[in-house]
Amino acid sequence: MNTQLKQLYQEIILDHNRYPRNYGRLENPTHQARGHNPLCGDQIELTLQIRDNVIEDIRFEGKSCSICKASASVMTTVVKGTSLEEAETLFEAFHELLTHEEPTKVSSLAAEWRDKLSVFSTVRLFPVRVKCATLPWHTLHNALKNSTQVASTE
Amino acid sequence: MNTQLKQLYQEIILDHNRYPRNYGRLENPTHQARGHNPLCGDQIELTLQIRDNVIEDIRFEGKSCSICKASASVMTTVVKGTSLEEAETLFEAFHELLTHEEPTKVSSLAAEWRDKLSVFSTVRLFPVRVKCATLPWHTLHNALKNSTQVASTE
Amino acid sequence: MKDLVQRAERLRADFPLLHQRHPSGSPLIYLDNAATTHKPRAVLQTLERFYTTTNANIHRGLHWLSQEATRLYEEAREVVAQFLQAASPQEIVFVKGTTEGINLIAHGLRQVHFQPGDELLLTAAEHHANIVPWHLIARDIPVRLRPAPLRSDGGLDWEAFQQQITPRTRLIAITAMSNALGTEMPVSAIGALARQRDIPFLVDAAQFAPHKPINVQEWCADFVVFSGHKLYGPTGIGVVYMRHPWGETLPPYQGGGDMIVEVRWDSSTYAKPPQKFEAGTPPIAEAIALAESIRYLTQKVGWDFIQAYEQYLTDYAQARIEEVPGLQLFGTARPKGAIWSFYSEAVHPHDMATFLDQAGIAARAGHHCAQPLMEALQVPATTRASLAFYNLPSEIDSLAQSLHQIVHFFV
Amino acid sequence: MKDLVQRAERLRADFPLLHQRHPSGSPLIYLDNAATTHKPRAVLQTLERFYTTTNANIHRGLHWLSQEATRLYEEAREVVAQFLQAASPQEIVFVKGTTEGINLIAHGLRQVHFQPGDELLLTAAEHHANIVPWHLIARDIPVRLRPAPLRSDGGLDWEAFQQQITPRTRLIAITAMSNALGTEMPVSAIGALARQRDIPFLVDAAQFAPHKPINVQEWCADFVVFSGHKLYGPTGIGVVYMRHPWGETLPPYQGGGDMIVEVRWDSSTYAKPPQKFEAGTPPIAEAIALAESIRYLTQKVGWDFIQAYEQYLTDYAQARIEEVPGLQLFGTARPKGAIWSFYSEAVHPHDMATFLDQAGIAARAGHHCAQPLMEALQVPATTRASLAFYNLPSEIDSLAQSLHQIVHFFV
Ligand SMILES: Cc1ncc(COP(=O)(O)O)c(C=O)c1O
Ligand SMILES: Cc1ncc(COP(=O)(O)O)c(C=O)c1O
Repeated sequence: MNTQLKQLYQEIILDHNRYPRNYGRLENPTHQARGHNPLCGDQIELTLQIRDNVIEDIRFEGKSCSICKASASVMTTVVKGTSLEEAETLFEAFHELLTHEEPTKVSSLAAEWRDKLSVFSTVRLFPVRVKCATLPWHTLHNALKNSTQVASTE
Repeated sequence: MNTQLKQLYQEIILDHNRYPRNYGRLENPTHQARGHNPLCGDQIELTLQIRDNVIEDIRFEGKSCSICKASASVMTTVVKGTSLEEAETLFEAFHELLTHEEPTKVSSLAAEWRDKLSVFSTVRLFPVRVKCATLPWHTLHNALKNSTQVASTE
Repeated sequence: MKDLVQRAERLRADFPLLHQRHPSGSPLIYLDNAATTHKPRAVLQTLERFYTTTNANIHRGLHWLSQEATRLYEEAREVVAQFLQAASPQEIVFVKGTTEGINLIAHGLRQVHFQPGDELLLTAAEHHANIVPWHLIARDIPVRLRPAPLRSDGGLDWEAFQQQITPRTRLIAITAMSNALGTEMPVSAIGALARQRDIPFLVDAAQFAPHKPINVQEWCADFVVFSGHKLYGPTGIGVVYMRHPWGETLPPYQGGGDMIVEVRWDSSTYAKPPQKFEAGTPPIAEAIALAESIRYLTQKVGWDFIQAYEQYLTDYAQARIEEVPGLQLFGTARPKGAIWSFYSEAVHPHDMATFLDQAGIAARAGHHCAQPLMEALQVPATTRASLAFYNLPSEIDSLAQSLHQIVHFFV
Repeated sequence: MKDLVQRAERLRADFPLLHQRHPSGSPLIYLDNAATTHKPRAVLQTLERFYTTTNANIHRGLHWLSQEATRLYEEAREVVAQFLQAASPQEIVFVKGTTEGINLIAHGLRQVHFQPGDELLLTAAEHHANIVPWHLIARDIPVRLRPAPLRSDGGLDWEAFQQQITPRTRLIAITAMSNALGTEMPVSAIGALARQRDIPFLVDAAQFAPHKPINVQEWCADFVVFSGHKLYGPTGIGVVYMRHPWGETLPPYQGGGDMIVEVRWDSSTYAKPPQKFEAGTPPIAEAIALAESIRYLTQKVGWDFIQAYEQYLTDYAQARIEEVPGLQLFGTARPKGAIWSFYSEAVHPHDMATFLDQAGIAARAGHHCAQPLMEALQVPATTRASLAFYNLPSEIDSLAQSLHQIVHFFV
């Protein structure tokens, strides 16, 4: 098993994959959205409780690969309790982290967030897996717009 | 100008091309047919006077290349006065002459017919021109069946 | 066995791509042959030779090059006709690929065959290429797809299939070999049944063609389609076989040069098949190179070898994959082609493919353009290893070894 | 002039086919470039390199080869987008050729745009590829073709063109350069007019593309199509440019893999453009090689040279052909591309082509897939010499000399 692969599948990702946080559905969500990557079959559904501009609670559910599942799990732990604006900032930072050669946005985040998101920086070296990691965030983005559209990373 | 080309465009073909025999239309034909080679635009129209199973008169008209025109001209001189069965035999002999490597049918024809048709034997060496020479004969074939179909050598 | 393997090793020399290394340094192990196959040198040389000595447009030219190009192109049609045991080269239409081929047929049948409410009988294992074209024509003429179920071993449920034939069944359209499972369908039996009831019969032979010889007469097929790029030929070329007189019956698909007799501003008349279906400049070099790939396959490699050796590889792969703990293997029904799909609850196919890739192994993870089948199997996707006669048992060993490691890593 | 000719002589070294001899022993003189062009070594090497190092199916694979093939294929799309000055690679759809491209557009417009009785405005010089597709859709939605006449010099009659626009004109579809005459149409002027009136505008650039640079913005074009094989690229590949949001508006053309989001038995949902229009395995190697031919053309040869030298060749050919007694020359209007059509009452074009062929000269005789134009010119066919930047004045001398001999022989 080579080093890159080890970095991609580090313990923390495997851990979130095996024991996903905030897994399941909220009973009476104020917002929700489904995400789908038709190329590989990743599917995820988000349910949220938003009040006064703050994400009070969030759950995810779905069938997906470990990168997607871990990303969704980490995402829920990160955005729970944030304002919608903060969530949007996190979305952008995460997206940049995975698609730009020299991401800058993530370093201006609070340390706790930065460390959690940075776990996924190696994904950039596996271009076909980037969509796996970003699908939960795209789905969140849609949910916040209260969009009923299915998010797709294709 | 190379030898093959000289054989193809021998004097007799050029002569029939310049001074086509039986050119024009019959007033009250008993049979007629049009022929068309859409690939090169050769077009010919035959009008015939057939009585008691004999081709009493025949004329041709149309726009076509020299090989096609000469072939039509020679054909009219050959089939005028023949029975329908003889015309059919001539059609087959001519067709074989242009498409088989070792044609046999033409040699069993009467000497006068054989000589006239043999002028076209070189056409076989120019495969894309075979259709030019056979178009009049295909058209005749159709006319004899009193077919209203447009003959096509495509 | 040893003889067969040695033969395969020698044949590998014909395929330059196989001798590459993956960027990770591992030798490349290509197990994605159902997606596309590699090209023997003979095919590449044919392309090169055509472009450097004979290149010209066909049919419309009186000059030497054009005559030569036309001759080679029409010879290719004869080679394909013989490959399929067609009655005549006139029954062979060159298209871009299987997908275009089925669309061409669907388009034609929409105009002259289907009535609203008609049914198409398919199998549950169809590739999207044999599903979506029918959805597209259904916008004009609502027709209904009736998929016959598979047994749990991936073979066709023959009883259920027969029961799905109704008086409204106006086409039977099936894949001869599932691209996701490798299982073979009872094509000749279905063909006999279709002919008995006068139902046109279409066979998607995209996966079957590289593995077993086709006989369209035995199949009683009205239409057969396959792709060049899956048959060791170039991309951009495929074949539609249309049994006479379907070529006369179906209207032209695309309009343009070479498929017409006469064009006026207000209407056109159309050429006879196959020209009628080949509008514009066709993939000339590709058709000629496809003929060479067929020659290579049937003359140099030979069906006897392909069938014997691929059978061996299929069995060998099954045994080795079954040893991996927790892997579910799909499509164990026989006869089958050298394709294996598997799934582990513990490892998503996507993760598996990434791991395999890093070990130099090109396998495919996904729905394999067969989403309805994935749904029937109740998996989001599978990992698929699809073999060719140039694969080696040692490559299967590498696959198995990697699978062991991956499963171990995730569990 | 001498510099230009020397440059052309050097460039000929890139084209292996040009150095052949005709079976008669004469050097080959290829003047049938409007039918298809030859391929520079760089393009052949790209094909070879792809098949021996990167061959794989695209989009659906997680493994290295598939990623690489996908990258090259999508890069090719970017190269084409830039070549046409398109706003985005998403506006570029790969097809089999110009003919398929126009059929794709016609099929889409039939479903979402045309009403019975609508009119299409064309020019009298259209290739069958821009006539017959409209006849085919007219079976479902009767639309009427209105060809605008040419002046006697082969240029568009601009007054008449404008007058033919009516409130029922729902598409303007024109060739940018006549393949039979070489004359250029005032594309930008027509485009401006079309945009003013909100009429979609389609340009058939099959002949224009190899001779002059295209700017779809200046043209105000909604659709532009061209073929790879006429642009020094391989057969089996062509391009449709679709201005945004036409890609969203038009329905998919063919159904199959890679153009879907979700497939169920009773319906499917479709991907975004351009994938929506690229069902099944596309001509992968061909698209990548087409990008190389564009690089070769624009970077190694260069538009400055092509335009200057071809202008020179065009003038030179006109002068030499005009010297031949009794030859009627068509399409003298400027601007024009390096294509000459001529006709002699004394020598049928078919005979002429045979004579030329025996002198090693590949020219084309026939209707050039433009039967309505031949009718307008009142000739059964013409002989056409179509030049490329690799042709030489000495080759035109040989042509003229042969023409003298032929006319002499027949008169
Ligand atoms: C102006 C024009 N349009 C369309 C075509 C058709 O191109 P293709 O045969 O590559 O589809 C051609 C070439 O034959 C052409 O010259
Ligand atoms: C069974 C089957 N049918 C159809 C296709 C489509 O072939 P293509 O993509 O070459 O059009 C494939 C391959 O993807 C296949 O496996």
